[in-house]
Amino acid sequence: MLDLQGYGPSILDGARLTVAVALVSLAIAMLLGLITALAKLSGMRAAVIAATVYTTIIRGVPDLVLMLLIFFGGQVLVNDLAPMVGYDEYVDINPFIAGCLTIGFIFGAYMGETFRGAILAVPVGLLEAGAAYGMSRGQVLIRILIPQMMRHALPGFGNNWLVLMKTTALVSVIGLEDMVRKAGLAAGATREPFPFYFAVGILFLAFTTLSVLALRWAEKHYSAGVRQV
Amino acid sequence: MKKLFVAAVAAAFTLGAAPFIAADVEAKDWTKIRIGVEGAYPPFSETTPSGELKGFDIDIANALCAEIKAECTLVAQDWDGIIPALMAKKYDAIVASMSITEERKKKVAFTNKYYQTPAKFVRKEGSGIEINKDSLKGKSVGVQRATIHDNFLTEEFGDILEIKRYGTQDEAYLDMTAGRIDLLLADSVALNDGFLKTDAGKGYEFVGPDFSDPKYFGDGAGIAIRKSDEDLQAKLNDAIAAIRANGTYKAIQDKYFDFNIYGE
Amino acid sequence: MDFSIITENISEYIDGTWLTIQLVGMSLLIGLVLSVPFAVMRSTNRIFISGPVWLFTYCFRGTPLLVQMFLFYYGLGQLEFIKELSQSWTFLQNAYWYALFAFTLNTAAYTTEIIRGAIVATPYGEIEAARACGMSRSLVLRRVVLPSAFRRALPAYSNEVIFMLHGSALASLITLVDITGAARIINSRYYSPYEAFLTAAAFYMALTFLIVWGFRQLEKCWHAHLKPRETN
Amino acid sequence: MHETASGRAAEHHALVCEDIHKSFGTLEVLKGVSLSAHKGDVIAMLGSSGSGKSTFLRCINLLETPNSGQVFVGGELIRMATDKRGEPQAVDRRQVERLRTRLAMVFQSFNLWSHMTVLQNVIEAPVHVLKKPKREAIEQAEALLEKVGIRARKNDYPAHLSGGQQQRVAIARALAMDPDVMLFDEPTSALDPELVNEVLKVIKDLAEEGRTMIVVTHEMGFAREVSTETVFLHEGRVEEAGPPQEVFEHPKSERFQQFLAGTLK
Repeated sequence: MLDLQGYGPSILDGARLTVAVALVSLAIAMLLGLITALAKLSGMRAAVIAATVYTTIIRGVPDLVLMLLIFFGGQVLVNDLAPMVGYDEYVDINPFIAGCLTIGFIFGAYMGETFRGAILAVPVGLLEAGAAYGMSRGQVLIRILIPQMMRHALPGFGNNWLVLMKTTALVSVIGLEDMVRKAGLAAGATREPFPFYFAVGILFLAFTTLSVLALRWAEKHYSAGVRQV
Repeated sequence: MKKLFVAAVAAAFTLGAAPFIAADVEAKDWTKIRIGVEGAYPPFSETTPSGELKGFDIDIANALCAEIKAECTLVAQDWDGIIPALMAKKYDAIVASMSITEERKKKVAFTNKYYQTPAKFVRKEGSGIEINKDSLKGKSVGVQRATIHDNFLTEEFGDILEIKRYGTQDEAYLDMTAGRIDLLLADSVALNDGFLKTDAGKGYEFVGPDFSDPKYFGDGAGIAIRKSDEDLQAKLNDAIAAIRANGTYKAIQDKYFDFNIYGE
Repeated sequence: MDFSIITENISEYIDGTWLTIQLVGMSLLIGLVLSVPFAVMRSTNRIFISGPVWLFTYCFRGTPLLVQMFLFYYGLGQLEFIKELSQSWTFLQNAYWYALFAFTLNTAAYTTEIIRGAIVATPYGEIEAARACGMSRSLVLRRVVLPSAFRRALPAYSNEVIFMLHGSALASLITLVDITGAARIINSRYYSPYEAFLTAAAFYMALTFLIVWGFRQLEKCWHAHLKPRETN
Repeated sequence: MHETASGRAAEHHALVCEDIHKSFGTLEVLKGVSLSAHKGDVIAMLGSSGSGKSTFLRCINLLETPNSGQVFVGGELIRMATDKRGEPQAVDRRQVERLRTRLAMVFQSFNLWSHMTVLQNVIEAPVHVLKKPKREAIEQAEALLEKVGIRARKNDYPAHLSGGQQQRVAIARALAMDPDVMLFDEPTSALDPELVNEVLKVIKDLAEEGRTMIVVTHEMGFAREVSTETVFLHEGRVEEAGPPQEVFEHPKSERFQQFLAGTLK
């Protein structure tokens, strides 16, 4: 069963890539999410509009279409633009980067909403206290706001992570050899799709379960110093 | 949380991202060539359980590289993105049984052909379907999206046939054996070796004539390159002629086929 | 941008939009009908009733829709009895039904959990008040628990509807020509990714806004009891 | 069971409870409480928190099932038995549902159905439980809302009303069932002090009409003025019971004396 007619190791290889895509995308999404949240809360007109347009587009367009657009269109765009800035060599966007960028881009919007809510949940007094002790705005942000926010953000963050992990299945469509694509290739070669897609389903279920357990632990951990109600 | 973040990124890179990310900046002296292939089009190109590529296209690509003394990297790419990816410089040449057609020539340049085989329909034995407008009416036919066969069907039979388009030829085979489509249209050799000769293809047969109208099917399969890379086109043309002359081509052909695949 | 590509092929997009609406609408409708009894079963504390529903939602929420769809479409197609069945029931040959099946079960799983959450959140006093009036269990469920749960579930459900619209784009991967399928055909015919996919994106945006607007109308009349008191 | 002396006596009462015991886990909250109400009786139940008075009230309409004891509503015994796990259960759910329509309850926290307007709250049970025609139910509901002084707000949702207004709606909702006995579970405890009187006045009016009521309350003045019998519960037992003039002026129990003096917490 684990051998899967010789394709088992290759699917496990794909599983490794799935995890890699998920983690890199998560990093991008968190960065974008933080920027988006801060932009929306900044009160600067241009920043607010840009962030709102961004989240609206993501909410309006399917992940698959965005992925195809960035993969097919993004490469053409980058290579059309490169010569304009005097860069003559070709720039390669491989599927790994295209996939991670797309997923990161999509979930940046969702993370943005999560972080925004979490930041609003931090009592203003805590920030004022920081300022009162002579911290700079940057220090208040990094030393107080972000650590405080994390606790409020954790449930939404966990949710986004679970959805993000499943979304990685889409990178198979743009030719990245994640476990879904490996299963597809094996299905085509053996003409027996069922066991391969089933195995991939089980692997996803395992990842989900592990994540849920880890998140439960993290929620306990980050509630340290907070009284249970 | 910051530590977690750093750890996540680090983990991701060690997990296999790193090799992909180095920006590829290469000079165009063609000592290194990256070649786009498909990987799901047996017997021309397929993926083994261990993830390696094999097939006629793959062997030809490697032989051509050896001939021009270039270091080759094969890049697998799904068919419907294979030309956009070439234009986006993801690789420099496509060796993927791509037919040389006028439509494609608007976008890319081609070398001379490296093989030529006709297209054919496949039906289930005993289904009684014939290739004429009456018999085909309302039938469903599977074809790979964005191929010459897709264009041919759309133009010639689009009004009477239900065309189902697949990302890979393998998926079309799966649906044929699942009984969801009545016919397949594809390259005759691909159909023969990739489907009819396999266990799954038992009980299916060719039907109808060979189709090779150059209007749709072009002048055989060639290697596609960007129009700007004329030097590479010349090199590859020379290399095709060379492996034809020195017997390498015949050796590869005999590995897969028992007939002359080069055509006339 | 070459707008002629879009205008010349607009009918492909319109046909695709129709298919998208059909798929999403049908799967949401059936999914919702399934999810209400599932949610009620899932809210009971009898493990042999709630357990199977839990397993169902866990599996369908824990795996990607793409994998579920492939499993149904290619996986079931491989099985002998499905092959035989589809000889007599030719509708089984159509990818549409497999996509619909996968989408329906997927949305049913998510909706079940949404409604269950809303059921569990029903203020207990309201249930007691209903029982104290002599309402039977089924009447309490029908008149008090579910109507108030539906109202609470509305915001989360509107998200689920949008996710389902997005998810339906996957149908294009199993030969269906929905909006995304139309875009892929156009892209491969003209090698023009911007025109093809931006047009698709615009169609989806329009549908999304329509959904958001629709739910806002629904919330207006359904959430009157949550609005702050009008001062006059 | 019916043929006991108390069973026969129960036929002449609107409500009889006999030797009610109730435990939660190992905690015995009621240790044998009995009570009977004739038609038109207003029984005020006093007691400090934790004395079991609310639990007793909830045992009457079986929101809590007693571990032992008997409840007769209009002479009819509610049949109870213990299930496999040793938990007490009503034998016939239909019977309980039927008898509950005759025992309307008003809760401390109002428990209005938040998704229904005031009017919908009041007609809900008459229409769907008693199967009254909707028009008739609406007419009746409007009269009742008029009576509790809140008809003008009939199309508002509960969340838009003050606590006192919500409780008056809840009383109208209970009245709409045309019950034999009304059960009030600390009806004014959740209210701001200035809103207490508007609710007490409504209950007082009902008492004067001759409604049979059991009122669990902290309002001593109200109990003294309105009730026909006052019952003082302490630690799950009846410590003192009798006509209000008697128990308030000559309390026999030491605990009740402490309670009245405000020293029993």
